[in-house]
Amino acid sequence: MWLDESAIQKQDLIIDPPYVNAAGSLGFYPEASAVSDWHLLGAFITNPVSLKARKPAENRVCINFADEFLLHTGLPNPGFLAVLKRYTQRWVRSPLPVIVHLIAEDVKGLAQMVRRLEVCENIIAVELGFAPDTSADEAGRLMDSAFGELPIIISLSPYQVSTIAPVLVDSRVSMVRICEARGMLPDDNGKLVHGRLYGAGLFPTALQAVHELAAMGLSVIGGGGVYTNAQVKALFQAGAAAVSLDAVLWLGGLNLDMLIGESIKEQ
Amino acid sequence: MWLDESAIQKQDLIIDPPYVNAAGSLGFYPEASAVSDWHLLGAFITNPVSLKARKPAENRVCINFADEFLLHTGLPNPGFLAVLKRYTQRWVRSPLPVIVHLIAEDVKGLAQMVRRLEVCENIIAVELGFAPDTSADEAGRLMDSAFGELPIIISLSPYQVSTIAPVLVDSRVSMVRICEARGMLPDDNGKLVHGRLYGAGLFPTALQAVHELAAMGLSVIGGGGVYTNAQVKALFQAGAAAVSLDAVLWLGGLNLDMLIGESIKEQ
Amino acid sequence: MDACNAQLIEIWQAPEGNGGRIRVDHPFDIVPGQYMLVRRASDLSSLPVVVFPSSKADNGLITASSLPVDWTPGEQLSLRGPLGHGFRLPASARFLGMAAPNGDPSRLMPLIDAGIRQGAAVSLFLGKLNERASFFPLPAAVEVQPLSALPEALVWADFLAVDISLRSLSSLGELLGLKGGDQKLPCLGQVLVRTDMPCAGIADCGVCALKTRSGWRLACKDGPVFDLEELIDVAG
Amino acid sequence: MDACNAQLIEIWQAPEGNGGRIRVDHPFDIVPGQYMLVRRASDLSSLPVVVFPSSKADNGLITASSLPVDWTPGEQLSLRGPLGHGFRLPASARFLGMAAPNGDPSRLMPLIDAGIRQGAAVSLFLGKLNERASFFPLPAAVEVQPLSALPEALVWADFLAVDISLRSLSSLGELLGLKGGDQKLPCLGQVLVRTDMPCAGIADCGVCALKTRSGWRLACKDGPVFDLEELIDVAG
Ligand SMILES: Cc1cc2nc3c(=O)[nH]c(=O)nc-3n(C[C@H](O)[C@H](O)[C@H](O)COP(=O)(O)OP(=O)(O)OC[C@H]3O[C@@H](n4cnc5c(N)ncnc54)[C@H](O)[C@@H]3O)c2cc1C
Ligand SMILES: Cc1cc2nc3c(=O)[nH]c(=O)nc-3n(C[C@H](O)[C@H](O)[C@H](O)COP(=O)(O)OP(=O)(O)OC[C@H]3O[C@@H](n4cnc5c(N)ncnc54)[C@H](O)[C@@H]3O)c2cc1C
Ligand SMILES: Cc1cc2nc3c(=O)[nH]c(=O)nc-3n(C[C@H](O)[C@H](O)[C@H](O)COP(=O)(O)O)c2cc1C
Ligand SMILES: Cc1cc2nc3c(=O)[nH]c(=O)nc-3n(C[C@H](O)[C@H](O)[C@H](O)COP(=O)(O)O)c2cc1C
Ligand code: FES
Ligand code: FES
Repeated sequence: MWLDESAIQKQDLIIDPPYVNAAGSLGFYPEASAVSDWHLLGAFITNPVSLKARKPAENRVCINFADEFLLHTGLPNPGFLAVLKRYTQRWVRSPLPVIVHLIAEDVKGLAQMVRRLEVCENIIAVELGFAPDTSADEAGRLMDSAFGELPIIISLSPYQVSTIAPVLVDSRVSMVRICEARGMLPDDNGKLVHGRLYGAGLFPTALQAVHELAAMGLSVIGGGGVYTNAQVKALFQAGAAAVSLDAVLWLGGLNLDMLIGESIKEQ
Repeated sequence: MWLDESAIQKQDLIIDPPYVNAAGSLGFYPEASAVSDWHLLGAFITNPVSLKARKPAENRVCINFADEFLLHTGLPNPGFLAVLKRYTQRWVRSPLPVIVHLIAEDVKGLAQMVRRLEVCENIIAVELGFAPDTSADEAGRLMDSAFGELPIIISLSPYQVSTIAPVLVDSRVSMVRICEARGMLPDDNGKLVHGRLYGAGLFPTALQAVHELAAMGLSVIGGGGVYTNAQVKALFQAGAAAVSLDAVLWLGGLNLDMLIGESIKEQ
Repeated sequence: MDACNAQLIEIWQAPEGNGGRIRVDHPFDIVPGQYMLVRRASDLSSLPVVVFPSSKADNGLITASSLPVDWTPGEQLSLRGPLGHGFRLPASARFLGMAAPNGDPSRLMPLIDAGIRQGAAVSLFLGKLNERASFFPLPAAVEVQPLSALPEALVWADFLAVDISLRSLSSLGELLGLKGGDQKLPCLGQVLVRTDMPCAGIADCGVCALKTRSGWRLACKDGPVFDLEELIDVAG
Repeated sequence: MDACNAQLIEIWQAPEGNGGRIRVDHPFDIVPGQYMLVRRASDLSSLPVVVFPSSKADNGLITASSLPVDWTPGEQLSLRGPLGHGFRLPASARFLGMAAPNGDPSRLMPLIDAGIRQGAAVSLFLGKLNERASFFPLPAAVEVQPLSALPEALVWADFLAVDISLRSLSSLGELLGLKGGDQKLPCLGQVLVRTDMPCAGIADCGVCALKTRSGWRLACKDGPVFDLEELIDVAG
């Protein structure tokens, strides 16, 4: 029996400099005004894109709490084809290589989207996001349908690590990215709302997750609540291959060089 | 074939008033000076106890970060028999019924400890804690060895919910308690340290975990970063049967009545 | 102006949050209805706060009542803006109606001032009138009325400005006294839609999204001020 | 005293953190080496800060350099203590040696003052002497020497007080110039062990645990001051 090498080979994916924005942090394409020093990032990750359009969640909201905030949006997006139509040309002209984040709902839809992206210019990888309660088996099937010409990144919230990470070891997945944890808070009216969490308070669990994944031999993009250069360093020390930035990019007047420049120089 | 009823029956456990301290927050017995209004709590949970003595971790430390702090202690305790010797009489005289938290390491040792506690006075339940990477199968075996005359509470960090909670549904476990999440931070010298997390920043993920467990039909003691009456209310709203307090008990000069009294009155 | 330094000089309590006076180190022009993002320079990770100036002070601005209660005078701030699209008050407007259902007219104040400057008669319709009216100092020329009087008044107004929360937007028709089928607008007008704006457009996060006659729009980028007719038959 | 209100009146920068003057609303007595827990009244969830008074001021205390850098004068504080066991200075002691390896003598200041009051000669051995000596104002009667001079000086001292971190405790023997086998103590003495004390004894959390000749002890409850002989052959 002949061993089919491509079936187990990880596709190389190098992010250089080793910094990206988190999916959902900078929109669907690198808009010139959002960041002044694009050259400090190694790739641009798009907002999550689903096959069909998703409307904003009925009870969309941002709730501040302690050093964190919860965002409940429903991941609105115009759907895959509309996204392609609006942004393909902008991706081609992007100052950075582009990674498209796909909401992995079903095997067939996902495969369709990935095949279509393989023929787009300046796209270096596809990132997959799973629903919070996705099982390891489901995740495995979804991943399998996505493998093809483009390297695959899997985004996992810290809570999905114990369930899904074991499937990724010895798979063809190129990288894993730690994305936002999920949580729940009462809104102004006392109604409980679930959503994604942002802010410095998320960092310790993210760092722990990065450490675990790196120890499993996976190539990890670490992030979650990163606001200082000391945090960036700790992520690399925990074994991260690259670092992702999220809500820090919304602070305005940000000096990216101060945040990540020092670490770059030291490498 | 006769159905052995006791084999599937949950043992009733009522915590009234529905408040407890988290394991590790108030030591091994209710010391008079620690809390002035013990009558507001429905039970006292001991520090984690292991079969053999555990020394303090070599690099024990408390690291502050954002609205949180990480505690790495190694769960020091003098071992089960020494604990019994020192505290049995204090448990008998305790102003509150006592729940002993056992570090569940192996089936045999755990069974021994539980059998021994069954003959102690004023103990209303045993709480089990698992190592961070315990699988569902292991957890199930440990639980099985603990069932007997005392109701069993399982403590799970929010990260253990997706792995272990499914085993608890339709089991004889009486309650589940959400305990501290784990995380990692650099210490003063930049060395990465893992440990348990405390502080308000942990609340949103704890609340989400409570909601998930309650939706599975489990009876949940919710807690993690609770500092205000509004948080207590949100936990009950998410379906908690009782609420646990942790580092808020370390603030000193605390008026427990302000924190939980209002919720008690409303019930 | 990208981001500039500022300082919180003075604060006062207002029913919906603290108001304050901010000294800004940089000259700037802001249209009524545009917003600024403000944060404490010392805060590691808090989101910026959305601030609508209620008037311009010497070297700075007076904010509508939206400052966090733990900000104290003297704090160093970082300020960004102006952002978004503000009101376009027709130069010909002579009878202006202004409505603040939550009883706080401060976001409309710069527009009220502009109306008075161009010689228009200004009527202000306030929710919670009894509790709030005495709180906010208003120019003597402004006639204050309860919110319930708004529908009748719209007959004579030639421009209407409303400050309303995204959550209440669906009751905009009711507020103007439009019945179910009756979609005819009483007059021209614009609506300032108040909502969380965590990313202020940087991420297209969608928290501030609202449905308009032309489809989904973002308050942070396409608003926060929208034409009344864009909202009325969607929301009404 | 259980918990009482206090106010931060003044702060100053010190090499290892800010020092400050705190006004306390309640009379209290504190032995050198005992500690207080202080937190900002406005903080929701931060752990209290461990504070060792360096001297008593009118109606309050001067803290050793351990205040968080974001605390500003005027803050309302909540204060608890005194806690733990302080130094017991023998009334007969005439020659005192004091050692602060980290170069900050402020935790030893109340003991230095007490020594001078009872007519003893006080020598202070400071780490980082060149960088630090000029920073902390010391009574003229105190003789300041480099830390490396400590072993020789111990010959004449009749009481030794050391302020050392838990982390450095294992090098205590080396500090006193004791060789591997040589366990004979040069003189009587006590050691203030600095460590995190998150639960201050409420939880027996064990962060502050240290091994003594009599077994594991907690700095928060059984210390933070321990007899030298309890630590020396364990740590030395
Ligand atoms: C199948 C699936 C795939 C996902 N893939 C990604 C991903 O690729 N990247 C990513 O960042 N997040 C993904 N998520 C979503 C993620 O787990 C969180 O839901 C997300 O972070 C959005 O948080 P939110 O609270 O803003 O919105 P949501 O949690 O999405 O809430 C919006 C509302 O839509 C509902 N909803 C969510 N997903 C669906 C769905 N597929 N069909 C119908 N209703 C739905 C929710 O119950 C909620 O009421 C996925 C979710 C699902 C269900
Ligand atoms: C088998 C097992 C059972 C546990 N049960 C509980 C429990 O009942 N309740 C609870 O709150 N926490 C329990 N935990 C521990 C928990 O998951 C965390 O480790 C704990 O919260 C302590 O955090 P820490 O950082 O202070 O100390 P730890 O994480 O315990 O760190 C102390 C050091 O001891 C090591 N260590 C930890 N456990 C063991 C062990 N069993 N044998 C040898 N070395 C060990 C660690 O690697 C670390 O270096 C258990 C851990 C293990 C391994
Ligand atoms: C359709 C509508 C009608 C209202 N009518 C009145 C009113 O007659 N009197 C009043 O005091 N407030 C009135 N209000 C204001 C409400 O009492 C409430 O304060 C306001 O909507 C604040 O909500 P917000 O969170 O949307 O800003 C009205 C609000 C709406 C949306
Ligand atoms: C055994 C020992 C010997 C030391 N010798 C000196 C010394 O000779 N000169 C000096 O400036 N500091 C000396 N130090 C102080 C160290 O430079 C260091 O500042 C101090 O241990 C601070 O550490 P801490 O974190 O334990 O407080 C010594 C410290 C120890 C523990
Ligand atoms: S605030 Fe995020 S899109 Fe408007
Ligand atoms: S500080 Fe927790 S036991 Fe001493």
